[in-house]
Amino acid sequence: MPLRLVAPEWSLLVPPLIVLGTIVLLLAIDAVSERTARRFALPLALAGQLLALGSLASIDWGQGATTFGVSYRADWFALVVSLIALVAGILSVLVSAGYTESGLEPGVGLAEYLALLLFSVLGTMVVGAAGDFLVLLLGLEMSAVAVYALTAFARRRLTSVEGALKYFLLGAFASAILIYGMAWIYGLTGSIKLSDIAYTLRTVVIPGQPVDPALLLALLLLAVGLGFKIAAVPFHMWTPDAYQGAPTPVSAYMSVVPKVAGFAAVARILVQGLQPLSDQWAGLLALLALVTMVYGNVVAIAQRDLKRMLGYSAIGHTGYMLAGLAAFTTGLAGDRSVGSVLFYLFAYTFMNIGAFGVIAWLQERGLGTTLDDVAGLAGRAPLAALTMAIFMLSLMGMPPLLGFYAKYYVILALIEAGQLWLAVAIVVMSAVSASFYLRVITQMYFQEPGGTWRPVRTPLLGLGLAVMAAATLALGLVSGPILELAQRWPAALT
Amino acid sequence: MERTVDWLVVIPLAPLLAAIANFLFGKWWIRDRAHWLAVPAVGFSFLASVAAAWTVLGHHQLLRQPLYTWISAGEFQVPVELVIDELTAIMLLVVTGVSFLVHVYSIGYMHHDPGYYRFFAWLPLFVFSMVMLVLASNFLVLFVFWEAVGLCSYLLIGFWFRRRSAAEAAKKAFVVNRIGDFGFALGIMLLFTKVGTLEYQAVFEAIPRLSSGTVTTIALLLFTGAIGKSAQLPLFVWLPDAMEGPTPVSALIHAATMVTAGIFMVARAHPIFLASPLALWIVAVIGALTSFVAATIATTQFDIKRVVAYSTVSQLGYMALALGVGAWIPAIFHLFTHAFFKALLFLGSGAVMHAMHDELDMRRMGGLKRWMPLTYWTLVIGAAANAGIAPLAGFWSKDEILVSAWVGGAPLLALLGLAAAFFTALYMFRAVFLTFHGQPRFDPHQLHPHDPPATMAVPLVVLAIGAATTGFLGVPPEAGWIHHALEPVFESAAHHEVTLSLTLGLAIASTLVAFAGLWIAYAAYVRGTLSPAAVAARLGPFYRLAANGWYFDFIYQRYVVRPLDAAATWLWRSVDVGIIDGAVNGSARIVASTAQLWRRLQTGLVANYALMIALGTVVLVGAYLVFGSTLFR
Amino acid sequence: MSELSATHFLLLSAALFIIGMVGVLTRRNVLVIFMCIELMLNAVNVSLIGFAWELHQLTGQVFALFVIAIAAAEAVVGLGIVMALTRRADTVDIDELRQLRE
Amino acid sequence: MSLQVLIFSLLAGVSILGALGVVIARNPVHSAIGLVLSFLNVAAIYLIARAEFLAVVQVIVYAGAVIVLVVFVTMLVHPDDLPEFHGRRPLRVATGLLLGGALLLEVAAAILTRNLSGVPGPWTDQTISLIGGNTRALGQTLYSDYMLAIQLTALLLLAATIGAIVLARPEAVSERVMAARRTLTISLAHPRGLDQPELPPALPLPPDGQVKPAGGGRSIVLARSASEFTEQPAWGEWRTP
Repeated sequence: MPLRLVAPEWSLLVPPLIVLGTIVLLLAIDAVSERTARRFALPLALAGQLLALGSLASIDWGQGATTFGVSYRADWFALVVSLIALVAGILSVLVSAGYTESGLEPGVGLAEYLALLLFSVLGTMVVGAAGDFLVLLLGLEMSAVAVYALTAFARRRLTSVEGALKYFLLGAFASAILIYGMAWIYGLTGSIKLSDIAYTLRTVVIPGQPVDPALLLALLLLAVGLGFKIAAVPFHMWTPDAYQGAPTPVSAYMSVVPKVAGFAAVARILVQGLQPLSDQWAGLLALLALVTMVYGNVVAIAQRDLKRMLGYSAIGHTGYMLAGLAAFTTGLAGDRSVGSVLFYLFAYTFMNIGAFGVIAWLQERGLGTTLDDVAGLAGRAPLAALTMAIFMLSLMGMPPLLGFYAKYYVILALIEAGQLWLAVAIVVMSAVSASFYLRVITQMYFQEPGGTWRPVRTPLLGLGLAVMAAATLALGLVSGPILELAQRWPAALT
Repeated sequence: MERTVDWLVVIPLAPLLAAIANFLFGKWWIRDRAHWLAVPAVGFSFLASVAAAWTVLGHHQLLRQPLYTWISAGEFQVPVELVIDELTAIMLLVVTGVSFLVHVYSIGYMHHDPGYYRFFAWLPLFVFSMVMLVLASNFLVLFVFWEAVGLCSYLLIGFWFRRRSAAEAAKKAFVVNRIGDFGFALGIMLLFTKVGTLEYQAVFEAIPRLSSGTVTTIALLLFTGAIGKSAQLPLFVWLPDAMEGPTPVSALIHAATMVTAGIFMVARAHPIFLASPLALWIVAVIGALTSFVAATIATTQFDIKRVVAYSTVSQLGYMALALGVGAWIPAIFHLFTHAFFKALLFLGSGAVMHAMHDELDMRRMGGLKRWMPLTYWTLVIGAAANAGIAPLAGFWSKDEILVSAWVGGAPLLALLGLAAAFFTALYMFRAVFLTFHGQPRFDPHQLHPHDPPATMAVPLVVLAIGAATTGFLGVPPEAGWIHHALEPVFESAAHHEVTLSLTLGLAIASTLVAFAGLWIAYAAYVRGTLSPAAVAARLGPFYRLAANGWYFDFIYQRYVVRPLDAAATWLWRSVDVGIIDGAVNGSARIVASTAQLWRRLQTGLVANYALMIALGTVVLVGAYLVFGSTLFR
Repeated sequence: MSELSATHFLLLSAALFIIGMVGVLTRRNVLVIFMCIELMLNAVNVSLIGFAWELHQLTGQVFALFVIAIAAAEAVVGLGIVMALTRRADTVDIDELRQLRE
Repeated sequence: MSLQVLIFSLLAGVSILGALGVVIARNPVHSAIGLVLSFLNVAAIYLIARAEFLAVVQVIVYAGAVIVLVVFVTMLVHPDDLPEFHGRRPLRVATGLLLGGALLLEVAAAILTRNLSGVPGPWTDQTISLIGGNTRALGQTLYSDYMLAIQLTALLLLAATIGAIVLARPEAVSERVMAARRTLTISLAHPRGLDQPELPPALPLPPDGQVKPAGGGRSIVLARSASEFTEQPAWGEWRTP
């Protein structure tokens, strides 16, 4: 049997290759001189990601073309995941920019920092386009490994290292479980290609009948591993610690992109590969969704540290998104479940990175991250307070902000799938979440300011915050096309 | 006849882009070059509007551009679509044209302001919102931009937010508008539940199927929105306070955007109002009362901008009166002419303020004619147009409204309007005489009043020409150009036969009344044969009533704001401090204590976190193996 | 069970995986926990090889190869974090790292 | 019981013993030795399953490189203190064992009742020997079907290396100096923070009583002790007192 070397379709890989090129350039200029790196790293990272974002338009995603066998799929799902990852990457770079601008950053390691960030974006894009377990796993790991290192980036501070260590140990533990599940699926179906797995399972699984225990074991091992990645209860416990410990721009980043990678993996593995088992996993996801949203939103009430509070609130949002996935029904032609989750992730990108961005903005002005630190912010910095208020209200799900539409589409998907109880749970939990989101606003607007205030100029961070606030305000009005794009997934995954 | 085109979007897009650019880059990069973007953008928008109006009005052809689907949720589809019919075309011309002039004027007026870029970010945003409001093809989009207009006005009235009064005025405008908007939103919701759609055309076709009670409720709720936005009785109180904003903003709010939105909306929804005689009657009464009340208040004011502001309220009352008696075309005609002379009056008083170093009190002016001839003559034209002196713009449109009211079965309201016309002439010329005639009541050695620079003067002249001539678009009455232009929109409206003698008679009457007002003003403030103080004393309570704005503000303050304030404070104390903060402190509230309990799970020990993961795995796998697999079957 | 079958491999794999897991759950030294995770990954490889052997495929072996690579990558970053930790805190006892909690 | 099963059981037994050694040994170095033992036996088991290349990789990469790395770090970290904190958490150990036992039962049940098997492939012993052995067959598969995975692995290792370098490299003097210069102007002479008057001054103010701001948006934070002077804030953040 001769060696079959088939030239891949490189044109499908242009966006990730641009990101990779940016990484290489970043490392190259860092090698040339540290001063050059300090000056050009940020613009380079921004430009590279913007270019990659633009290059998304160069591919005809509608064809669902594959390359490297079927390992890499350029379909609608991949497009939306890449889009969200790149937007989140760009916004995170803007949020990180504050550090260099305010003069707080030691100036060392900026290029490495950005390179790691881009590696994680790259990994997420790969997960979105993965056609087999191996590529998916490597993408997930690339995304995770880079974020482990980023979490510890403030290594002079012990909490940063502590958060990173917890994240890493548990992440590696969960990865082992995930890979074990993959190994089982491989053994039971004889393939690691998602399409083949779905094909084989369809011949084995009879709807409504109990299935082979080994298959269930495999499914649950996968669910646990993936549940960790997206921070679903009870696999969530790393989240608040890692978010609180990490440097704030990294918290902003890691609250979104690894979650995007996780949900992309969930969609690829469960919805595409294990679709014949949807009777089994849909119920599991619904259960996890309920537990997750209740836990996250309730415990967030008891927090005084904003980063930690946002960590718990992120768990709550995971619950909402899981609920959207639990609305999956094979019978429905216009199934909205994955589409609603993709839209939710898109909306979540702006409001959550924005909320962390405001905290970073405050830190650069010498404040801490607790509720007391935002007291009286409205008097000190009315625009920052307004921006934060917008993010908080949007996270709460206040119409007509972006967050409202996100929840609305998830609820719609649930109602159409007949899962009324989860829809009700989302509404109730949104009401609960109001208490801690509104508390931030109360603090900002009705309390007297305290602490030191150090005026610095952070134009790029300000620009990023303005963009995110504007998007949170206005994107709801143009949610139609984005939702339409997100709803094209069935062509990709089924 | 309608045509789908793809260039309509530039009309709103140009100002929007300018606004975004100025907002994003204004502070660091654009700074005092902000007008380089904003002014051409709005000008471009105006040119595009002219092009659109040319097609629409010239060929009676509907222009349409679908943009995208905003909400797509099963059956409920809300497309965002730009539609231009004759009514929209006229509105577009007014909005973009006047806005353009105001933008040009602002270059000079706002020069040196530290928030220059901010001003030129909000101003085009305002124009964008208003243009979108006018271009909307359904009630939901209309509502969204209705709100956006409110937000922009808030930003602009409170532009000098460091000044307490400005911040207060902005808040007042926002809150009062919110009351009206609440009714408006209710109306739209009711409409949707009854009709199932919000597209204009579909709604209007469905109206005959509804019961008269429903239609009346919907119409009145919609009109509540107009009461707020177009400053009708009893919600007009925000408009005079809105003078705290920079003068170009006042001009924009009063002449082109914002207040005309209410009138436009009622005209747009005229099939709904036509189906409810009761609602129409209420509109007419409120309109007539507003015009009279505001005119009397204006007569007693000394702040030049407030005089003009109350005059706006009064003129809006005329428009509402016209809407109420079913005179749709005269209402829009008056809106059209009013835009010119009101913008002129505001920009003129802005020029006076500019020259007088922000002095607003007319008692400290006088004799300015000598130093500011250009301002004087343009303002006289504006005042005369406002007062309804033939043959200037205001005369034709106002006269037509009075005639329509008379034949429309409301002669009493027409008489009220006539009385208001008397006061209009009185307060307008009172203002002109106090400002420009007589001896200077300030120290001319310290202040050196002068005509404004070219960027401010040119808009004044252009508007003065408009104020003088646009009335002829409606000549002859009932058959002028504007009547033919708007005919197709209001086809369904009934027509009353008007006799020539009636038209002539009312024209003569209103001219006489106007000259009477002018003469009294002349006697009192130029010749001095009539003492205003003596007249005020003789009128006693009536004077005080007018001077205090008919006590509307007082009543609101005492019976609405203060109780609400107390309630809010109580709510804040008990709910926020008691419950929400209490929750944090671990009080006995269930959720809070659950939160406190559950947070203990997070021990900070990695091993426990890993145990949790393992526990979850074991429990889930076990449960699934037992209940879901073939293991025990 | 008289002939060697994939079941043998799977049982060995399960045993190693769970020993590793118990190690992660009970040990306090970061480095030992780390070794236990390596043990778990190695156990997964045993499963993969067993399956590949049963199915007459090479895919399982390829997968195992990549799992080794992933384990190496995780080792590199993990040890980097441990280095940063010892430089700052002078301990590798995870029970002492609980500034972040509740 | 065939010979093959016997050999397998022997190797598996030693491998499990090694694994137990990892978990039980007090000294991490002993744990590492247990790990190597387990890995080597697993490598031998791979040979039974005709995965010769994997066996070699297992020995070289796993038992070789990774373990050396682990031991290396173990040695770097105060080797004397290491065993001290072993044990002392009986509840946790009990729970861990319980959970482990339960999961073992579940997995074993799944393994033993499994009657599902995947679609077999073409690589029987004959085809492999036809193509020239396991390594060659693996190489061909790897470089035809899994090209993307290989390239991604390279990137993954690159990312991991960058991360490790960033985290593990010592703080250069220039880094500390730059942190100090760019963030704060610290003086030993004055009480920390002029804006916190409640702190009693540790040292008298300079004669003119004035501290000049350093300009350029930098603020002055005054150190109370020498350790505060040397410890600059972490990357982009102020130390919370």
